[in-house]
Amino acid sequence: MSFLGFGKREPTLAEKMAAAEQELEMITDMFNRLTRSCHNKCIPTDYKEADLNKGESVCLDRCVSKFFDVNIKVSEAMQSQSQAMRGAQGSSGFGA
Amino acid sequence: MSFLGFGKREPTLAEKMAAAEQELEMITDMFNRLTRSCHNKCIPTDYKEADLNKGESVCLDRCVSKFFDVNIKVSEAMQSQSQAMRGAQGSSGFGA
Amino acid sequence: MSFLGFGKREPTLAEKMAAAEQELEMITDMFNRLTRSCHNKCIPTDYKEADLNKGESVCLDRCVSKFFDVNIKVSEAMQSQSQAMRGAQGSSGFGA
Amino acid sequence: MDSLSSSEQREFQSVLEKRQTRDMMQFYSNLVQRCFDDCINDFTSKALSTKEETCVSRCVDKFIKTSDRLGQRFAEQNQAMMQGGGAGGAGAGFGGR
Amino acid sequence: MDSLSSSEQREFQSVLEKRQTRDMMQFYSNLVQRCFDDCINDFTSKALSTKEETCVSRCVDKFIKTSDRLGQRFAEQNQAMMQGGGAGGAGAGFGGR
Amino acid sequence: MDSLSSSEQREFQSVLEKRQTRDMMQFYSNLVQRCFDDCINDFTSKALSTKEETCVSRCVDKFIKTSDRLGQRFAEQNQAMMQGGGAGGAGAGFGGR
Repeated sequence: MSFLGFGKREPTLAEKMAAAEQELEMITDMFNRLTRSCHNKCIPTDYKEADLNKGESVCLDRCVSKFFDVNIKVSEAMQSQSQAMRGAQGSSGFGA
Repeated sequence: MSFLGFGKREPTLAEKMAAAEQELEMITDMFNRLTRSCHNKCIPTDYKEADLNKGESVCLDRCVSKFFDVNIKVSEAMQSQSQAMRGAQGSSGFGA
Repeated sequence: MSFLGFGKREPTLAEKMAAAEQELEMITDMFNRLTRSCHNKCIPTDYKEADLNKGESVCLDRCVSKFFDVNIKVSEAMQSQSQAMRGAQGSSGFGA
Repeated sequence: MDSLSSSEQREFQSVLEKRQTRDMMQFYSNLVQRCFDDCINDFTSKALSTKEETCVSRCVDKFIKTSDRLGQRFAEQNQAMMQGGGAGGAGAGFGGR
Repeated sequence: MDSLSSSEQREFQSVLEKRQTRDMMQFYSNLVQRCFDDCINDFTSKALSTKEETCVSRCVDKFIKTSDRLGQRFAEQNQAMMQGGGAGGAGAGFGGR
Repeated sequence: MDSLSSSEQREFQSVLEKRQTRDMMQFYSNLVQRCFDDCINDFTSKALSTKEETCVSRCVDKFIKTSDRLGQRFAEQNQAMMQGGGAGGAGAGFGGR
């Protein structure tokens, strides 16, 4: 990034793209974690067959549903604690 | 990165370096995963001695060999499915 | 980054910030690993209560202390081997 | 994202493509590690046995089918959350503007 | 860090803020995964049972308290190492110039 | 990589050096975590016992030797794949142009 004042446009784009990229990274990370967890819980490691059987399929579907439910519950719990945490962190930031 | 058209040179370098860096990151990641897996499979956790004994050494060598074999088999399996996956993903990309 | 010679200022800042950011990344990573390890060793997974009891609290404190002790021991061991490793790696770097 | 100029869209598209490549590489590496860890436990030889080859082949197929199914359900759940006007997608409660 | 100009400090502050956001997101994801892995093991239904909801609620509280306590002890230990003139902080023996 | 100018080579060298530093830091962190997880399981005191110190010392030596041996075999296998004209190195089937 340049400090020589090429205009307002670059920071705006950088901010927009950084936010969108961070959102995408969060969702990708969440999907990867969900995949690891649900694979561990629903798929046996002996691999007797190459296809998903009915029990594994239903387990995977319910696993995703419950993962989202836990996501919501955690989100709600952190929302209620969020102000306190940010307040605590704010005072330890680097000064100007 | 600059949008003001400093010339073809910068994008070319960026593309070359991005590809090389991504290749390097893939290989590093693969080596780290191999290390974790083979350490888990070949090295007991009681650490009776500081050196690798004969059995551990041979196990590690064979572990690397088999890891590469699995790598090839996965590579071949994904090559055959790769067109279908890219087709499915292509239609959900962001529009121009 | 620009190749057109906008001055010494940009590389200097980039180097400073890269070093500081890398230091911060190392500390964050170390804290995350410590959290995972100490959580695994000190907190049972049945969650009979929402608060930390006395035993869990003391375990966590000692866990942090021992994690730092291991950190120091590893640091010392690597210092003594560091020259040999860098020498071995140096000869395999990309040529000019 | 509708207020981006054409050059901005081009750069964002490039970021997305890099990310898709990176995600495919990570999927590939996860697949290799998962199937190696689950199928390979015998080191009395340095080549894969027939039993190991069969296991890896099934593991690869099953992992891809598992990931596809999870991806579909994940997208459905994400969409339902966004439409429901609740906390938003999996990460929308946190993050950018 | 004291030799930075005001524009350099502004950019470094921006890097720090991005990092703090990323760290909070990672904390959040770690928390979700930890409580899901520990509390959810029954897939005979697609909604959380009361027992699972209680477990997740306690898990969240305990995880946050655990992380707070570890953070405090970590900071104390880091500080003690820096003041002791030894190997420096957790990472000070490596990195930087 | 042979078609890079001298300034391009300098920048690529800088990227490589950052990466090597990052890789050494990651190796170090992996080593700390591995030896901590395997050797430290008793929290009735806050200082390391002699038994724990011995275990960590051996663990560090063994981890480094293990990583060296794996690195050598990994390089040999990578090289053999490239020379064999097959799928290429561990990642050459994916990525790049």
